[in-house]
Amino acid sequence: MSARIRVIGKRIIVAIITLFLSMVVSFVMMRETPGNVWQGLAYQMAQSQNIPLVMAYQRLTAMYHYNPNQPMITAFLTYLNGVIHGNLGVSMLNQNVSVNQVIAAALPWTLFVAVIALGISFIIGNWLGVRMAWKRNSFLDPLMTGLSVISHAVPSFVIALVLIVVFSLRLGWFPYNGAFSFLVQPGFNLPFFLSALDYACLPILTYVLVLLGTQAMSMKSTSLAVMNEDYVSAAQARGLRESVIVKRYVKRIAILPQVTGLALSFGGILGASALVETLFNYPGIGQFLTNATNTRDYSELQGLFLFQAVCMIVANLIANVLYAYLDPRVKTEG
Amino acid sequence: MSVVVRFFTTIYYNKKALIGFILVVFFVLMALIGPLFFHFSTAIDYSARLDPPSFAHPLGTDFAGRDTLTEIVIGSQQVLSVAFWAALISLSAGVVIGILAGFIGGVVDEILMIIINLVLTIPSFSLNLILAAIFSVTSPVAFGLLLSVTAWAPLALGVRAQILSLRERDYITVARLMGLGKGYILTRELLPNIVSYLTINFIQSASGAVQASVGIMLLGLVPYSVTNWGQMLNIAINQNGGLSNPSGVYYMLSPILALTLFTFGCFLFANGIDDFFNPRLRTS
Amino acid sequence: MEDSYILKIANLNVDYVTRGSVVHAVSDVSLSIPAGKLTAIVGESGCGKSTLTTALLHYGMGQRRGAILYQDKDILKLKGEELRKFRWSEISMVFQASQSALNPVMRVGEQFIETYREHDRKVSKKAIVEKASQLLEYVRLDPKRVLQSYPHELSGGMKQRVMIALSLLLDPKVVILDEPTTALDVITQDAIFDILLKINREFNTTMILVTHDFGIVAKVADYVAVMYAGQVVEYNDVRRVFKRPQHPYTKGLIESTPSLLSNNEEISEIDGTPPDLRNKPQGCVFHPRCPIARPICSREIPAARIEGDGMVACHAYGHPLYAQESNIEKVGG
Amino acid sequence: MGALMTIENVSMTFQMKKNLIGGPAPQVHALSEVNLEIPQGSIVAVVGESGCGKTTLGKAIVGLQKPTGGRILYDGEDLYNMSGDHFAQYRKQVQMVMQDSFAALNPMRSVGQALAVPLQKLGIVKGRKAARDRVIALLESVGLVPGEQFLAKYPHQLSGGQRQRVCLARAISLSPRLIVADEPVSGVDVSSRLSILKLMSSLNKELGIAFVYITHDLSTARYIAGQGKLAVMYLGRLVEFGDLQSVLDRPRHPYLRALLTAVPAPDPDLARNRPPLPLKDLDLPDATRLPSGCSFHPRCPLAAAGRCEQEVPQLHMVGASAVACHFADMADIS
Repeated sequence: MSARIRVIGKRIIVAIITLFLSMVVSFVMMRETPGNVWQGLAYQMAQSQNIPLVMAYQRLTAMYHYNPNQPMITAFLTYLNGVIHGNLGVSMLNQNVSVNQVIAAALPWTLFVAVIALGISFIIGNWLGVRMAWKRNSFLDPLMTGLSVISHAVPSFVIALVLIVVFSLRLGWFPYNGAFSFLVQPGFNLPFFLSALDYACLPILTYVLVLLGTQAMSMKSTSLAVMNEDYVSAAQARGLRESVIVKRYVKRIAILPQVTGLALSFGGILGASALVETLFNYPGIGQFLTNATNTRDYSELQGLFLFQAVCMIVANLIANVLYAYLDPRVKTEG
Repeated sequence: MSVVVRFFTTIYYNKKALIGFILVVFFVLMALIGPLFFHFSTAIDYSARLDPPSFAHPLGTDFAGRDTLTEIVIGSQQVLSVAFWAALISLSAGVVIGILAGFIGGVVDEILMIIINLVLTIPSFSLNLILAAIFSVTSPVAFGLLLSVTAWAPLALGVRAQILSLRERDYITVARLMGLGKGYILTRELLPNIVSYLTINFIQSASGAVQASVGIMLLGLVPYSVTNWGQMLNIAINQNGGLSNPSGVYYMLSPILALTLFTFGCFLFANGIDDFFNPRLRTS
Repeated sequence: MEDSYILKIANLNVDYVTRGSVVHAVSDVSLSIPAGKLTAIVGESGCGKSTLTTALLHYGMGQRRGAILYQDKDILKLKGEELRKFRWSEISMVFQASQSALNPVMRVGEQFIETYREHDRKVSKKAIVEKASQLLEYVRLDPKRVLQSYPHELSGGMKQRVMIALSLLLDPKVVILDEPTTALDVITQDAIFDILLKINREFNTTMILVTHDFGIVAKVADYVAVMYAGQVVEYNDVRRVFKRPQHPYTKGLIESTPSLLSNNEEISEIDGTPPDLRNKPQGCVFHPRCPIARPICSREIPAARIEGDGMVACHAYGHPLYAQESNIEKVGG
Repeated sequence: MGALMTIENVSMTFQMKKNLIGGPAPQVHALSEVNLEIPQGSIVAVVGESGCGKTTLGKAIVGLQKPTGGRILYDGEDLYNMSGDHFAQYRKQVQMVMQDSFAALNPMRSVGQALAVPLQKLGIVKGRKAARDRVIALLESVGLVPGEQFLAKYPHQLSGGQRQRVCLARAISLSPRLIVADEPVSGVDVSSRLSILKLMSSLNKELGIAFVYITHDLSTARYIAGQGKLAVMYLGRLVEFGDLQSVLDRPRHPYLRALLTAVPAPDPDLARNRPPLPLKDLDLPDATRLPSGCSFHPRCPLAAAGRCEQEVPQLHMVGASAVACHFADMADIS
């Protein structure tokens, strides 16, 4: 068996363990926290509808299949069984909507924005980073340093707010409320696609501003480190063209740690999405999460949270597998 | 040269760190002694609502005609104390767990690493949101604790990595060979080498906690407190049409400015402080 | 000797500018390298010997002044494509850290092909592989295995031999050997120098060896240049340098080398440490450590004087007091 | 003079890390059945190529790594089976000096701190003033004069030779009986190497401290251990041991002969007229797959079919020294 496959296999096992533990966490968080969510709900119901507590519990059981007397282990196994079969439960607010449907509706929007933003900042950021390392003291340096300060020091929601005020409200260049214009017909048609792109511009720009500077600066520093390596000066001495050295020596090697960083960046977008999507009123996972939190829709919360965790795990896994394939030095230990 | 003098010399020669230091000190002072000079009054004066900056109200007024500057100053106390507690708790937890994992090693390390990796994969802002909603925290300590639930993990990972690499250094081996105990090695040989890392991370954690706490407040998930910067933003955006109403823009801008200046100061200060701890960079 | 010098270095200066201070890594070096011979440049770490060799290929950092004449061309005046094509095809190099001089994410074979193609686009891959295989066999490696390997899959000694084969790929006239065996064991080192000497003889390749080890110099060099604090203090035929070193630094270095063959009773070290290259001493750079320093040494920079085919830069050279004073020092030490 | 330390049949086997998914875990035999005696106040030079186990042996002697087989006796007492008190004594009496003097000193602590604090901590001197005076005396005794000038210096402000002197001062500050010096001069400037060797030699003569000098360089070994012992190691085994003078005068083991041939002599005439390397193969075998029998047999010009690849040669007295070779007597003839 090749060493690379062993490394990847190890990663997959770790991912599965993490996945299981996240399920435990998300389950325990909702059910076993002090001031139990269900308890609170029952009290609320009893009070508002003026019914005895016991009856409130009965209604809860009927509505959400929640049974307070069920031992935790049994309840967890039921939950686990549901999750394994792809059933994340039903929204507490709207009995007709399953959490799966919510995710199915929200995910494309989040992914649409996240993938484009990640792609732009990864490609441009790395390109700029290598350039800055190779051609020292160019005009890019202060610009990218400024951008990286912004991404470190300015919270994503501030960036989002500024973009909304400037580009949408004052200049009127981009729309910001929603994911597409109500004038177009959703579906596979060009107007819809263009409108979606139009509405996605500002959210994407927000994420790019958050990611680009950091990406460029970290690429710059790894590139500088690579350029100090002997093989780069040796390549110069061998009379290789500058473009070849930059492409096959500096970029090819400096990009390796950036690939693992991709998962981190994706996590950053996911984390920021609750705020950014809410501000843009963009119907992605983040906005639904915020809404569910606001309305205390616990089953939807649980489902969305678990789904985000799965996304993170998968992103990490992909980054690690990609790394194992890109770096021939991955040989024995991962 | 005494430590204090050396600190100020280093800061003086590093202009970015100096700006950062001044900003951070400015906000800390605002939080500590500001409330002595500014008194928040609940009196409502709708005739003066959402005024632009003037001599009487340097930052303008809020939706109820109250002085925005006063709200920012009073609010800084809450924002900064949440940040302080969050940074303190997550750093302490990170240091203890990181040192346990790195210094003891073996099974302890393996178990702790599984936990750390798990926490690292949890989408932390979402978790913070949910916890804030479930627990309805009110005190700064509780809020800080809530924000630390995941924030300790990267710190622990960093501390562990530092300890692991330091542990293999020859000078640690020599100290062991001289029969100097674990306590000596930890306090005299290891800690001086990670103080710089810890300080930088304390500042960065505080900055991160401010961003997260204001973000949560912005979504309106923590009990109402009209002076909190995040709550101010929430009101500005959701209730006063701060986005669409031109006169609301000053009210919205004030907390944004305060927040950004503080995090910006933290960033500059944290980046420059390494010079102070590194003996190679000491000016003789 | 007729005009058989392949390289003529004239008044070469190399400075590095770092945060507000200037490091004079090489100062006013003039040196001629005889064709087809092996010339060793000896000195301690930080004496500028590696800086000198990077100047010969005119790559990397440093501000260079002076001239390096190679077949009537001044290397330091080459630019752009001309300079790039010059590197490796005329002068190539075996690096100090050949362990890390190969691209870690490219197979060895690709690196041979890449190097050749960058200088000559028309040659077929097959022809390059054939040539590379010949060279690898010459350095006692299995071409089939090595060409398919990534650098990390080879041992240190093997990588070093790969590097030697790579350095010969374009049939250069000069090969620079920059501490080619520092990280290797004595036995491997010996074997590698046997290979290098064979190449030197059979291909008539001029070699410039940079080292700090006088033992290796004695074994392989034809000529020796001794460097101290960025300057060449002595240059001569290897036997002359060993039998009758003229510069007190050369003498000190040879005397401080423990030997397996003698009782080492007479050996002694040189006191003090090499100077800070940002802040060199006035006069002769060696005078603070020199056992026979006189007042003039701290005032005037000694001129290079001819000694046989070579040169020495010392005030004491040819001075009647020199022999006496060095004897006194020996009794005292 | 009695034995200060006796190394009996010491073996050290490292199990390479196992992967989660199968794969055989290779073993590395860093040391195999090493027997060695270190007389009081003597100098023993341990010589061999990288990977021969000399550093592992040094680590076992100073008590850093417990051997997987055999015993190490210190004053007749088993090192890894000592009472706490005795072990604390041993910790003070056996010290180590390492190759990289920069790594051996804490970059954050000045010379004064690095030396004085342990003295106080271990109760060797009482009070700051006394510690300071002692440190100054120690620094001057290793040739760092005047000592006061070095107290406030940080490691990066010293030259390699000076740092190694500080390390020696720290080692002798506990009045040890044995110092293990692992390649102490390979990181030092050529012109200063001799002075460090001289310093160790004078510490040996004046203070009676025994030295184990670990090196790959036979010439320096000869310089420092002229009156002492020489131990030659190959692939984890001791192949020749005896008084340095007599071992070098009449080398018996074919490996040592090859090594001696390879050492360059600082004399052009001698260096050019030496015989070719008496070796069949240049490259060392893989450490995880050692050859059977005598591990030197694939490279040995004397190896005889049948015996050398089957039978491990034991160390036995041939003339004045102990040699592990089936044909040690015949080696004279070749």
